[in-house]
Amino acid sequence: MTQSNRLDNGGRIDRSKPLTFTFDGKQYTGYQGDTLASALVANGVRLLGRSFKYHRPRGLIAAGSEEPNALMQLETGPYTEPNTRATCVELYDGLVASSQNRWPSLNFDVGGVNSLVARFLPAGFYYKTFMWPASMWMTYEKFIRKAAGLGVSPVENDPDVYHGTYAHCDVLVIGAGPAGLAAATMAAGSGARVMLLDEGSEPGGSLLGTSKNTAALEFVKNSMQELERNENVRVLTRTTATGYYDYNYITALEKVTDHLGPGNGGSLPRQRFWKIRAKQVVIAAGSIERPLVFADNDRPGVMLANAVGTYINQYGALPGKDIVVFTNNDSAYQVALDASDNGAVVTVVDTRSSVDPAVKARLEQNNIRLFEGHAISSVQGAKGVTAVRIMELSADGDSLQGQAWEISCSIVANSGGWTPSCHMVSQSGGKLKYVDEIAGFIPDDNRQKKSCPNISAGSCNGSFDTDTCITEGIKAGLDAAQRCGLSASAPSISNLNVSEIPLGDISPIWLVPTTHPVGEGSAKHFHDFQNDVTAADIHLAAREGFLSVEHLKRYTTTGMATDQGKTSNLNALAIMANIQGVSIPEVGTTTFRPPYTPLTLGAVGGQESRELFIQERQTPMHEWHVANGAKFEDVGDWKRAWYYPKDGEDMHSAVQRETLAVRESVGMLDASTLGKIDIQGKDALKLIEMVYTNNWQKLAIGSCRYGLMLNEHGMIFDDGVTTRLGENHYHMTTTTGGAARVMSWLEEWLQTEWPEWEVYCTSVTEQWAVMALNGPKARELLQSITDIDLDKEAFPFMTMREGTVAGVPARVFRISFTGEVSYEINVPARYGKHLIEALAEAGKKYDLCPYGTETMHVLRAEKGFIIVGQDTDGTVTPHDMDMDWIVSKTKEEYLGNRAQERVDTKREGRPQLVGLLTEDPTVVLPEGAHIVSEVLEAPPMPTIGHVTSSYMSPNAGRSIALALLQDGINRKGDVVTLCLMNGDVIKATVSDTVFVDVEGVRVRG
Amino acid sequence: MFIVNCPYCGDRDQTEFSCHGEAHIPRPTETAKLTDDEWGEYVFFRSNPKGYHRERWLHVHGCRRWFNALRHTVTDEFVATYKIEDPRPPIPEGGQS
Amino acid sequence: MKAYSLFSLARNAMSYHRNWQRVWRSPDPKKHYDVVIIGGGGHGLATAYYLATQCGITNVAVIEKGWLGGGNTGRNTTIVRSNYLLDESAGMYESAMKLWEGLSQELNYNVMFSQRGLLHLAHSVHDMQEIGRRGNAIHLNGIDSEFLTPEQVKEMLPIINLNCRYPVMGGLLQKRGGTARHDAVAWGYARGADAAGVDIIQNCEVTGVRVENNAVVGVDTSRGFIGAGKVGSVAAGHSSVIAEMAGFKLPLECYPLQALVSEPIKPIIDCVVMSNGIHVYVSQSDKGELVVGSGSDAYNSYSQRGSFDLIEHTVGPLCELFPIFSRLRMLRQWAGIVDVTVDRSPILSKTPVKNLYFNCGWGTGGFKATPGSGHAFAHSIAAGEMNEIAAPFSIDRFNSGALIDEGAAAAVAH
Amino acid sequence: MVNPIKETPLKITTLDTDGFKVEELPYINKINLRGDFESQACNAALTGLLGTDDCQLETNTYMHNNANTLFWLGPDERLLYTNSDPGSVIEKWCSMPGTAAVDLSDYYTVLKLSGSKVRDVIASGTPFDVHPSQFRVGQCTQTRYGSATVLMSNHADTPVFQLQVRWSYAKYVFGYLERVSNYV
Ligand SMILES: Cc1cc2nc3c(=O)[nH]c(=O)nc-3n(C[C@H](O)[C@H](O)[C@H](O)COP(=O)(O)OP(=O)(O)OC[C@H]3O[C@@H](n4cnc5c(N)ncnc54)[C@H](O)[C@@H]3O)c2cc1C
Ligand SMILES: NC(=O)c1ccc[n+]([C@@H]2O[C@H](COP(=O)([O-])OP(=O)(O)OC[C@H]3O[C@@H](n4cnc5c(N)ncnc54)[C@H](O)[C@@H]3O)[C@@H](O)[C@H]2O)c1
Ligand SMILES: Cc1cc2nc3c(=O)[nH]c(=O)nc-3n(C[C@H](O)[C@H](O)[C@H](O)COP(=O)(O)O)c2cc1C
Ligand SMILES: [Zn+2]
Repeated sequence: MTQSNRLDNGGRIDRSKPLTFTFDGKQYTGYQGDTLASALVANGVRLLGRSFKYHRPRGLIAAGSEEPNALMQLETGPYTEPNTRATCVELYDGLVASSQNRWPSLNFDVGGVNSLVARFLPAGFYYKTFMWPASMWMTYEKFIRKAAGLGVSPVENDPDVYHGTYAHCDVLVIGAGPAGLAAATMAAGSGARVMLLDEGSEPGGSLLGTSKNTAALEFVKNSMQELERNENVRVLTRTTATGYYDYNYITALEKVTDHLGPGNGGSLPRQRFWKIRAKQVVIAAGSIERPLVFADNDRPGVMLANAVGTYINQYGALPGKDIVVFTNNDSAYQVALDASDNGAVVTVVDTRSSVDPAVKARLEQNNIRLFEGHAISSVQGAKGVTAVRIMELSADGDSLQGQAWEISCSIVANSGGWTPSCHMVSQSGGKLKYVDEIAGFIPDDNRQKKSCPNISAGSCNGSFDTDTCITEGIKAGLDAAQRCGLSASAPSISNLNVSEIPLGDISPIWLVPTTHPVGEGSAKHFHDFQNDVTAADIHLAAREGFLSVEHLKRYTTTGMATDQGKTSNLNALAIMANIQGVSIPEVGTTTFRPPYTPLTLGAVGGQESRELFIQERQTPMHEWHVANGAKFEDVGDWKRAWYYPKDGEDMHSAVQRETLAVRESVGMLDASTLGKIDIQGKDALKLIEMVYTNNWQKLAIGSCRYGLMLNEHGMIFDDGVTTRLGENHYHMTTTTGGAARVMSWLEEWLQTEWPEWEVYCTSVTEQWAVMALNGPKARELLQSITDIDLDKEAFPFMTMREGTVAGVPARVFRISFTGEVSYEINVPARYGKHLIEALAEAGKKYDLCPYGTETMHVLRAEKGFIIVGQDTDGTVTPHDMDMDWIVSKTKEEYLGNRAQERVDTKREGRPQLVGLLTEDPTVVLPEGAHIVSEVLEAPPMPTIGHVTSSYMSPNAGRSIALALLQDGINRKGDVVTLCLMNGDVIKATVSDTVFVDVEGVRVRG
Repeated sequence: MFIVNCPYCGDRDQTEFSCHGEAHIPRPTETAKLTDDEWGEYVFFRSNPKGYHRERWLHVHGCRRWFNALRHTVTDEFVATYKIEDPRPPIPEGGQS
Repeated sequence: MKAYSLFSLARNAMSYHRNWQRVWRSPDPKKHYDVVIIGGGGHGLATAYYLATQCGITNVAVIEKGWLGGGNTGRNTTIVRSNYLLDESAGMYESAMKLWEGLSQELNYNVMFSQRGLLHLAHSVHDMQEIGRRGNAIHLNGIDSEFLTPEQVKEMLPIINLNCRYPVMGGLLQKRGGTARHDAVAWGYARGADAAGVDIIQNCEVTGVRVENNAVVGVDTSRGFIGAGKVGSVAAGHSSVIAEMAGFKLPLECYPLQALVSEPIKPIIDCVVMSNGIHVYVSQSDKGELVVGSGSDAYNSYSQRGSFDLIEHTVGPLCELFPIFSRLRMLRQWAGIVDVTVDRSPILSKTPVKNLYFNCGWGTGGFKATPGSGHAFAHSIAAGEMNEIAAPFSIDRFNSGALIDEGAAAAVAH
Repeated sequence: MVNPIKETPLKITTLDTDGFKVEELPYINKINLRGDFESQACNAALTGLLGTDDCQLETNTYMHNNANTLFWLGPDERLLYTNSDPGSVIEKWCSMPGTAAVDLSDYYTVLKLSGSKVRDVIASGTPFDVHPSQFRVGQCTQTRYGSATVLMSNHADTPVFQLQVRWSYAKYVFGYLERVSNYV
């Protein structure tokens, strides 16, 4: 396959390295150094896609990341990627691309009928219709959704990996064109740590696309050599600065291996996401050429002038042999010359009535025809330009006159001027100002925060000739370094004299008239190509009162496509300004938001994925649980053993077995995850008295006590046992999920409210591995491996002893969450595994049964012990829990005290914790089931409470439940009714909350 | 993404910190004497200014110290950070709150 | 008001759309209105609409400091549901849901209310208990709710990764839940209110609340003083600022809440997914973008921008739950200023100042309430007393302790 | 007494690749010390423990002498690595008024990172700047690595860093280091 539009010489492609690729199933060849777009240009392919709404045929517009049209579905299977801009895809061998948003084929697209009814589909038409009958919307919507969208999502998991990293520098330079290169070299020369980022595959920016560019390339090479020599410099190509956040925090996406093709990256990540903190930022992001808005300006072959130049000069591909250059400024003249030098027949149509004679003279040398004061009135050729008609512009530019001339051509290279890339400045919070000389916005109040200013240099600052760009870059680099306290002297750089014609006198023409009033002929004037928004839509929006630029954007969707209006925004504002008869800055811009170009989700979130997605915390005994067949439950970040099914057991039978075993012989539970806090200092007691509801004054050294913590709303927020270890020394335990919260709670009060108190809190959660032994045989078992005297007089309930267990130092707490004789054995974490193994070994004689959290829940429910977060929910007071016994009547202050006295917290009839016994003892109520005050035919039914915990209790020999029931304590003995979701109605008796060993003798046994 | 100046550790990335709302709201003493309204005021009602705000931060991934900050809630810019026991730095010229 | 219809669309096409009317007028403010509503968001406009169409008060102005709908109404993730746990919330949100169900027709404006189903995921035993309770409560409140097994979840959402870090253990589905087109809601109410005689005054900032003898008499604005018999403040993120003008504090604080959209793609996800366990809130708009809710920063801010760290911690979980999204791209991120109360429930209330009413505190989840809130607030303002639906949401609850704490009860956002 | 097991519950302990090496440091006693470190008494007590004259630490630095290392954790908080018996250290320390001490020997896993890639691997997980000009030998800091709080210290220009982390996060941090070391 020959590359029909490839030039024999020139460009930065490597003609010795041909690459094959396919587009819509057809094979083509390009070269190393091509983009997918330039390779398609070289092959003369103009029709590349269908538009979003009208399904109009579309081709390339640009050569850079501003491309609105040429969106491709790249690759297939797990590597597929929708909406890829062909201009940003570097060609690799075997690349597979297809067009999007068309069916059945690009050439024949059924959706193209939209184009025929386009008249009925003005901006926002969907707000005005599809309303009848109401029930039909969901059906209409299905079709609308199918028709909308662009490419398709992959449906297989992404095989690639991503890397994210932080970076720091003194000076960050965004853009490696002449301005950026100059800035970076200057800053680096001053000794600054410098980072230089550029989207392109190589540094140089616009210089790469200029003609006769030896001097320019020399400049790029020299600058790069200097930068590469400097170890304080990091140059990142293929790297787009995507976001500019507070305090000079800049994010950037580096495409590390995309250009190698899928699966060819070796061990390297596909992309890398940079999070950069810079002391100073120099923005040298260049500018983007603006299309002219004229009739049917979306036909394939209508391109930005500068893109045509870039394809010729950088890629050695001539987009077409007959080119009409359509412009309102001088910069496109260079493109005309370059095209003509490369063998194209070129005609220039300039909207200005008189063009600078010096510029004109250069055209004459090349025999290029020039039409001054003319404009394109129509474009011929639906799937590709075949000709244009031009007419004379009236003096006011508002209408066309005279006779139409037809010029046949395959390419229209148009330029409406240049828009400085102010995205980064604007994202940083900087203000913009409108400058008539360039008909565009440039940075104004050029600073983010007082403390983190940034500097714009080069064409993003509105300077459109290379030598000025370099001068500005030098100054910006030196200034930035200086603000970091570094300095160097400016070098003398001789002018590059790059072959280019600067903007000249631009005469803005925001909407090129046609023979019909806008919106009334068959022609369409597009300003936003990707979202198919036309000048007529702006007129409609204005007519209907969507005058604010933000309304305009949202009503017409202009600027909301994947290009975010890089080529269209200013045109839209200007057209709106004209309609309203106000200036462009009065209309104002919409808000620039990150990212600058769309950002791969995997790159942002991909590093902390899979096993690095939220740490999985395991106890020191984890391996033992695994080896013994445990199923695990997620509690906070922790993996806790949930139950230990034996062969063929389901959860229910395992839990029933474990629950019985604990009360019959002995069971062991890994309790290492409970939060533990060491509290010391002479005011430690004061703190404890403040954070718990009960009295702690009389707690003896070596004794333990249960406590409830309230927040200042008076609601229970954690509970646990605290033990007095010494005169001013306590060991507090918290719930597993509450550990960090409680620690922070204590510190907050201590540091902010009572800084003069002498109390030190230290988390010791991971210092200790904890096994809880529970059951009638617990004492005997433990005694067989400890030197602590476990005699019940010597070591009574609610005390702690130190000694050794299984030969290792241990603190043993005689506390119980099961109502059985129970020991919580704490050993330094490194002995955790040893401890569980020793217990298992010694336990063989005693039918020791390992049990998990589920059994623990049943056991505690049998005793009516609450679980904070299950039986309470953050709206529950101690009184609601029927726990008045734990609330001190004598303490003057503790956290949450006052709140309990409020009108509503004191009111009668609040939900209170009770037991529920179903009429049929085999029926286990679903947790969350509600108690109704009255059974009605169908909901709604008034409810008076709900089940918080519910289990089959083998020890009670029946089902048991805990519930929060309005005025529950007074209702004990009543029969209440529960209505389940499936319609079942269940009766249950309100009972006490203790179901087993009501007298509580076992625990002291 | 702010840089927060921990009065102990110096400038650090925002993600090392957590913010805990308005500062300088002392817990009332003798709470039993307060009316429900006074108590509600203390627990729930906040000045929430559009402008300068004094607030509490915690260097949670660092020295675990709480400290106060004076920050503008429109520009999000910090004016100062200061230790709990330090005097309040003044609101910049022309500012209010 | 000229009605919209397929016919009118066709007729206007014939005249090249030259004859469409203004959707709302831009009148100069009058000297005095019976009711002035501060804030031209969805709630404020809905309030004005119902005042004019149902309460017989048409001498109403909506004062908006910027462009209408530009506050949180224009920047939310559009999730609509009514499956709330507590009776008070269920009352409010279900009344809204019923209005949503006929809203496009009522307003003659397609708000694209799409009842595509809303699925809450449960990732732990605790989550299962939470949805268990909520599912039952909702059901008995006469609101639709269904439990799904992980298999049923997979059937609805074939692209989900059930075995993510916190495996999906079940789901709670509200079939009537879904999304609506946020902008259309503001525009539709504005058009309706305007047609009923309400003056919508944009680019006019309220700078003071004038109080005489402890009663409100009007507002100072950037366009001068506007007298009012009654004033309703519906200023969302700026409610504390308005309250300060009137001399009191509110029990709320403002935080940035962020969201993002992906590039548009063909339909890939057909319901709204909410996972509180791993923090994923996602749906796909009719235009094709994935609309993704992020988190709120913990610092007070009126900047309408948040910290990037939250975006990372939104995208990470999204890719954990839906690994196939990893190669898709994020198109735009933004933030709103959400006014969050301690109990995460709104405030609809009389205030210490006579004839001054507040509707605020909707925080991260008030879009779904727009019609219900406007309806209840309009009737309450007209009556001078909060109506049955609004009454529980009074400011007094923060003193009495009668909080409506959905958050504490279930730790559910949005 | 069983043999004191000199290891933390971290199971995977080494990674040795081109340019990046992670080893778990041998078990050492770790004691959290609280008090007024400006005071004579504290300084004297530390001098006794460490065998160096002046034990005043600059913010975010550590000092090392004989097998002892003292890290700055906060204005009133230090962490001591020592082979001395924790019980007697704590007892001695707490005999001074206004102090506290807690044995955290088992609380942490300490990873030693070395090799040319170290700084890049660390930069992949922490927003703290570890450039040699910003974080020198002798400095330490608490910061985050991924979502874990770590105590990081710089021990040699070669470079050698230490990362101390609660052991329940050690596997996660180790996995993180391992993953990103492939990418830098
Ligand atoms: C990112 C994000 C995602 C969300 N997602 C959801 C969701 O999925 N579902 C859901 O139900 N809710 C969601 N919400 C919440 C929802 O957006 C809000 O609760 C709701 O839109 C509030 O509407 P409003 O009309 O009260 O406020 P707004 O729309 O904010 O309107 C308030 C108006 O008051 C104006 N105003 C303020 N001060 C003055 C003044 N001094 N003078 C004049 N005018 C003034 C403002 O300019 C603004 O237009 C989300 C919010 C955000 C930010
Ligand atoms: N003839 C004219 O009228 C005219 C008009 C405009 C520009 N120019 C020429 O263009 C050149 C402008 O020089 P310059 O240095 O200002 O700009 P440049 O266009 O040469 O370089 C800007 C660079 O920034 C990169 N970039 C932009 N945004 C980025 C981002 N977010 N992240 C990473 N990289 C990003 C681009 O890829 C590009 O390489 C000069 O040579 C000038 O003469 C000429
Ligand atoms: C539901 C929803 C969908 C959106 N879809 C898009 C979109 O497709 N393209 C786009 O550019 N912005 C989209 N946005 C974001 C808006 O452009 C804008 O960022 C947001 O309304 C906040 O306004 P601001 O960025 O001007 O502050 C969407 C916003 C919402 C709320
Ligand atoms: Zn600190």
